[in-house]
Amino acid sequence: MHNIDYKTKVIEMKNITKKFGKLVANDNINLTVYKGEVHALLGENGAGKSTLMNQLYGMIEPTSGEIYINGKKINITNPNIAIKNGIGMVHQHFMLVQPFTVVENIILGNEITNHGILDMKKAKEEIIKLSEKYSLYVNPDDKIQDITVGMQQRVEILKALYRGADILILDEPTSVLTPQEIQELVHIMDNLTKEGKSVIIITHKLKEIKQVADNCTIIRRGKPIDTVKVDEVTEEDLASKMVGREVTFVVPKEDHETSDVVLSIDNITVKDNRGLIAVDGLSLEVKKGEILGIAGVDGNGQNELVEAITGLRKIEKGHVKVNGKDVTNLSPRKIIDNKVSTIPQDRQKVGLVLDFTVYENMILENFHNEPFSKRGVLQKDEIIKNAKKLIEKFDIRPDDEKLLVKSLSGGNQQKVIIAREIMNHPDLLIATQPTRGLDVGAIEYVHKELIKQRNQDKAILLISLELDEVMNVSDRIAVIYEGKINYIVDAKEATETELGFEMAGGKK
Amino acid sequence: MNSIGFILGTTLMYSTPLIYTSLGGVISEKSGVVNIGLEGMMTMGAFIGATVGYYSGIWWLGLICAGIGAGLLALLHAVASVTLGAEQVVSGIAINFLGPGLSLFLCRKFFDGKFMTKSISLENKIPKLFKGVFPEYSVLDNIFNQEVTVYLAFLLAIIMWFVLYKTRAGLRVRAIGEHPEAADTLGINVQKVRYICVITSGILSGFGGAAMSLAVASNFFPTLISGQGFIALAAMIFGKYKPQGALGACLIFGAAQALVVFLGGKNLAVPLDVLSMIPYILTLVILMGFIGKSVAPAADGEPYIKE
Amino acid sequence: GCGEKKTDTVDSGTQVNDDNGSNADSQEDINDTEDTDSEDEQEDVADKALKVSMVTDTGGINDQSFNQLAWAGLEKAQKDLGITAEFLESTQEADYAPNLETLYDQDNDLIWGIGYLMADAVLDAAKTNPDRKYAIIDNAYTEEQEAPDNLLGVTFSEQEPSFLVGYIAGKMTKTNNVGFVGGMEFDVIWRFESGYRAGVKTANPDAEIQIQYVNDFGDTAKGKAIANGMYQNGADIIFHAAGFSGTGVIESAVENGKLVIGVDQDQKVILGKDEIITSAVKKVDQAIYNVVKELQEGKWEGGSNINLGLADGAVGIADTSVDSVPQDILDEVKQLEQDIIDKKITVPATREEYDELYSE
Amino acid sequence: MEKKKILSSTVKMTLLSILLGLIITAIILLAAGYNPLEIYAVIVKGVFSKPKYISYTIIRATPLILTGISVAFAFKTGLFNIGAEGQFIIGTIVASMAGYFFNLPIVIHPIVVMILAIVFGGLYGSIIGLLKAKFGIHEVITSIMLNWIALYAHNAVINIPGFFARTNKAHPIKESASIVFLDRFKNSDSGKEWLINHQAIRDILKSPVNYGIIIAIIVAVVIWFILNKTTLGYRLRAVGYNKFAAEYGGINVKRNIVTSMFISGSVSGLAGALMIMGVSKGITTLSAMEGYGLDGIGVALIAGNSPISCIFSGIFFGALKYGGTKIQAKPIEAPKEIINIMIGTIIFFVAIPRIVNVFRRIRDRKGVTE
Ligand SMILES: Nc1ncnc2c1ncn2[C@@H]1O[C@H](COP(=O)(O)OP(=O)(O)OP(=O)(O)O)[C@@H](O)[C@H]1O
Ligand SMILES: Nc1ncnc2c1ncn2[C@@H]1O[C@H](COP(=O)(O)OP(=O)(O)OP(=O)(O)O)[C@@H](O)[C@H]1O
Ligand SMILES: [Mg+2]
Ligand SMILES: [Mg+2]
Repeated sequence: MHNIDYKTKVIEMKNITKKFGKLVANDNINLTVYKGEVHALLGENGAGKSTLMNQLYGMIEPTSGEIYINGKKINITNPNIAIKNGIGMVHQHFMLVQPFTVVENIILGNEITNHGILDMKKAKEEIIKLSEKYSLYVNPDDKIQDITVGMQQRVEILKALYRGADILILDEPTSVLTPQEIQELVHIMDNLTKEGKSVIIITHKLKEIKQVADNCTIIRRGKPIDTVKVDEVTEEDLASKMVGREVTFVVPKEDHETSDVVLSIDNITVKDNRGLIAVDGLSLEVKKGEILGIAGVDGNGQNELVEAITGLRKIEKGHVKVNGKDVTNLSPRKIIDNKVSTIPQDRQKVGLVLDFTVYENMILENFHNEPFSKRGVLQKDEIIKNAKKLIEKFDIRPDDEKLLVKSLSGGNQQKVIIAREIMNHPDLLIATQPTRGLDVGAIEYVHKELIKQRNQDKAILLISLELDEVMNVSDRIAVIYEGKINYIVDAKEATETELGFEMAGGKK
Repeated sequence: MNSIGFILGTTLMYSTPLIYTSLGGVISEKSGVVNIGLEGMMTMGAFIGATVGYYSGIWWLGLICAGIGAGLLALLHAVASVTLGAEQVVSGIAINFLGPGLSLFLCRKFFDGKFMTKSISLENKIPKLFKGVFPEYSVLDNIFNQEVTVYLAFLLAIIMWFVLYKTRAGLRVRAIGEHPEAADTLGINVQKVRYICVITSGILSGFGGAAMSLAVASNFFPTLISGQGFIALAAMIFGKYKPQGALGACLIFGAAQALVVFLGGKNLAVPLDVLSMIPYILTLVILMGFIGKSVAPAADGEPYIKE
Repeated sequence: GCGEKKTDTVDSGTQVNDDNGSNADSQEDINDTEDTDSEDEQEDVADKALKVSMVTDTGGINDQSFNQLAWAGLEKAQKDLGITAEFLESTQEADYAPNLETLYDQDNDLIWGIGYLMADAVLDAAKTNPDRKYAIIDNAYTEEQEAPDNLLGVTFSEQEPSFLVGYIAGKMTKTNNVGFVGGMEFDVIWRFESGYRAGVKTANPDAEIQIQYVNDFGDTAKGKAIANGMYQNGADIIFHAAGFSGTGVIESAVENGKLVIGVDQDQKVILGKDEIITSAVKKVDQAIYNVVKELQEGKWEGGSNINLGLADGAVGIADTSVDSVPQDILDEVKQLEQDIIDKKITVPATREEYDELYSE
Repeated sequence: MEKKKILSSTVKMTLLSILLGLIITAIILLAAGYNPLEIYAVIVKGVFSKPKYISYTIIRATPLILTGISVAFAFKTGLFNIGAEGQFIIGTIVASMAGYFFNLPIVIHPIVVMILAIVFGGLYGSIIGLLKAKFGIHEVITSIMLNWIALYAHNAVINIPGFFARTNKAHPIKESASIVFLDRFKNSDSGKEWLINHQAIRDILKSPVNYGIIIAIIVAVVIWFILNKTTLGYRLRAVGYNKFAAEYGGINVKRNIVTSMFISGSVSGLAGALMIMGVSKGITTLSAMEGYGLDGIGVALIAGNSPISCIFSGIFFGALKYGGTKIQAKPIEAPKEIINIMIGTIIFFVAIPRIVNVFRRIRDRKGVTE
């Protein structure tokens, strides 16, 4: 695939062990990366991938083990040392300063100055040059908070390249990108390897590994399982090595009868935080017993749409009805009371109170209802009983309802939300990016659960940036572009090309 | 009397100590460390300034020592909140008990059991610029014949604005206040920068205190800094955590106080207590009417500790 | 009372400066007067030394005003009369009663409360502890709040020294314009104001008097700003009765090169500022000293109030006045003093009385 | 099991902080030439050696417990109430007026006064909440401004004709509004006579022992109950921890901010009322803030923002403040500022839960090298 120089080991991590207290996050892991190679790291949530890479980048120090860069043993105690040795890293959670501009973010820590005074003009020129060289187009003066996640990703990569990185670590770079953006990223990686640079990529998406990586190291619960040549294995092989069991990728889904309209959106207009129109005369219907998937590139009004339906954002024009009742601009409370449940996009910021226990989070919308409260007093026994039931039913681990939610893994946090939302017996379930950042095992679980709900005659609105997810799970697919829906298709008739074309705003 | 000149001159007198302290608040919070201990640091500065000023007879030495003393108090806050990951509000409140406590305790040690330092003579106080340059009590005299510290306060506000928004150091400070981890991944020493900022914050608060005890007054006593540190804190938030904003907020507050003094001399039928409320009510009204939401740096108050 | 003399201690300034803590110069008078018999008394009572103590109000022990003076008086008594003295400072109103009680438990024979704000607390303590003696500075108990036999209220005629300094101001002003800065508005400060205004008008009927209150005893900046304004408006002498806010008034005088009049004690001695031409002195120290001394001699006027004025030598103008005030004016002041003592002149103690006596 | 362990560990942490605070203060005292043991002994004796000292300590602690709870409650709901001072002052004004102007029977009168103080303290607090909810004004600014406004309002109210009694004093409350224990009895002639013959009881009753502490304890329990056991508490805590999640969960965040500040303010207002009805009996001109609010913050912080712990931390604070005044007396004659230094140092250590980790790390490191 790529032009790999198997004689030059740019990275050698030897017998790396990292302990957090009693937890062994990395257990004697070896990793070798060659010049010009794209090397994938694969593993379930919490397997220890990010931890391993953070050690390579000097964010944390290994408990034991050695790291060689270009054959030389280096003690990487802080990111400066990593940067000096040509390592760049794009973190799973972007390390961007939101109110700063693109340029400011890129030059930070490596500023172009004149006696300590910033030379922004020169910096801008350099960045434009760099972005042209690698076809990573950005607008240097945009603020990070105003640009799409895909754009932010580019900024992150530029940050590394700006520092002259020869080895680029990408921690789950594609989990927030559109199919088009992913393709662009693949090109970028190809370009980089052509220059003799090496890339380590962490991803849960096996398809991508197949497409872009040369070799793949698989980690399970901190232990190294195998390193394989990607050409020589199938996706199924990779998945079973990773999880330790067989995994189904496409959730089996029988046809199901739809009936009454549950959600009806009629020509609504919604503004975003900056006061610009984000949802622009959008109309939509979701019926009982169907999953309507909304595909679209991030930033086309998806968030605003969900917030408008759930009462968190004002609807300027138009109407939303649930079960025939007008709920336009009602309070979130009232909308919840109309049997609408939501799995929010940002589970930590919006979906959970991280400092509450699991059982407290389980009643976030229901705390004031019987049997959880009587006359304003919480009924702890009932609340705990409820939590225990849900923990068992949704297989939340560890099965201790008294733990603070923040101590749970991402996947289990997501399960808490799903359990809670389904417990509310909604007529309409809105699922926004329900599998973001989850591993294949967890994704499988969520998809099954969505289909189960649909089979129980719920109406489900699925909003996802993952085209595969939308295509696998939905009964009908709508494409949102610039706040409008111009294209709705039966999932069985949908093709990736066509959807991709519509997502980019293509006209028929 | 020329009212405008008087009001402006009084405004400057009132605002100056607040400006220093408020700027101190800005620099600390910009780097992500909440500093509610401004009051304590200011008191410490006022005490040390007056004491050193009295014993040495050199105002600038007093000023510098005030900065150092309050800076040391700030160092405590930095150790707690930067190195030890303390709750910053809590540590700041501790400083507010410690600052006045230590100042008065030491004052009694140095001044025969008294909590009042001895008065400094006019020549040894912070000098006024343009003394005698303009006709006495003219508008220009009222406005410009002010202590060095008044000019220095404005200068510092400009310098801080420049440093924060135009230099490498400022970019890093702001980045750390918004997203310390991002700065860390780029090889910036978050802890070090935060230490520098918090200590600078103490130094500036110390200057604020000394501007009070070496310029407005000529000695230190318990009520000299009673609540001004908190007013400076409020001004810092009012000014949206920006040096230029803090400067403006302090000036507004000072102007309101000047107005009270001015109106107090006018034999109005308004009870004194009602008159005295004006600056505080005015501040709230201005905030309600004109100033948008003040948003703190994203990582303000959050300890950043690796591992 | 004691101490007819007031002008004979010219030299006290320098001595006082290096004295620790108790530096109101009036105590030097006492020293002069009592020197001879105090020593043998000390020996006499050594075995049953009187224990006297005081509780400050929230102003604290160095308030530059009555608390500080009161303690100076007790220290003097300690030195001269061989009593033991101690004090407790209050931080909050809520401290008064417990502090009084603590001193009770320390077996004090006489316990002073300093300041009108302590009136209720001291009255309560006196009622519950009839076995001890209590006294208070700056409060006179009325019929409404009748004082028991073990309680003595001591007040001063602040208007009298204020009248004298007002007269000096009226004579010395070159601009025919003087000022008064008060701390907070209530009757004690009004006495200062009324007396001062009367004095100014007596000396100089044409003089303009600017009056402004800080509404705070601790706001130096505001005191200074007000004084700045007054000087700008043409005043060349200001009298303050404003505690630490007055420090700002004095600061303003120094910076403006104008004159100022201090209060309570000889502030020129305390602050060392030559711009302080005189001070309206209220000899709390001496009053306390006298009460203690009388008690030691077995005299006690409890159950009543005593009001001390010029006639008792308990108020007056500062000794350092001679440095700044021309002798002829001082002579006139001396005469006025006598006239007041002889009741030839009535000094208004309230604004109403002032208006009655001095309105044109 | 789990819960208990956590509780006892925070208590241990606090005790450790207090110990460290005392040690550091001792070092400062030594350096300044005092004997710390002597000073600490005076404080301990000054608080415990007589029953009446204990009652003074409790009287001193009562308002601090309440302003502590007030601040702690706000903290728990994500708000920083530096405005307790102002709300306390409002409570004293309202109590003083209602106590004087109303003619009500005993028992009823104090209850009415308390209710009014709770309502007005609460309303004053909710201004802070309202300005935050409606205009986004930071509660710290509003609190600071309102404290000063309350101070001046307090002084202005004293001068209202009919309410003004004499210099700097408003009329005291009627006897019916007093919550002082056996107030009427101990001031009656027969009572006095009886007490003369019963010195021990007389000694205790000399201090204004009042029902305030009982009310403070009830409030602590009620606030604890509200926070942890009611839907209201759930709402408020949810907003405190994560307002986005709360909003998403259907909770009206703005309304909650106002509610929370109302409750917080009402507790401080009540503190003011108890002060009037139990101790001072009427308002007196304030020349400066008395610091009940700032002390309340200290109490809350030492209590780790738990309302129940505020009882203990308030009493601890009260003991330091009351016992601390005694170090000024003979034979020690030490400055009372030591108490603030001590409190500051203790709070400083409370701020650093990781101090234990630091110790542990040092120990571990030693373990490794050995
Ligand atoms: N700083 C830390 N302190 C304690 N535990 C940690 C820390 N960082 C990571 N862990 C734990 O180490 C384990 C590995 O985490 P890591 O982030 O490396 O997983 P990952 O493989 O990147 O998972 P994901 O796919 O969810 O990103 C997890 O159990 C995590 O909770
Ligand atoms: N801050 C708030 N935000 C959103 N809804 C609220 C808020 N406060 C009260 N409500 C809602 O208003 C209604 C009545 O409020 P109240 O506080 O009496 O509820 P409750 O006692 O907890 O529950 P219930 O009314 O079922 O007894 C409830 O539906 C409650 O959920
Ligand atoms: Mg990861
Ligand atoms: Mg209810």
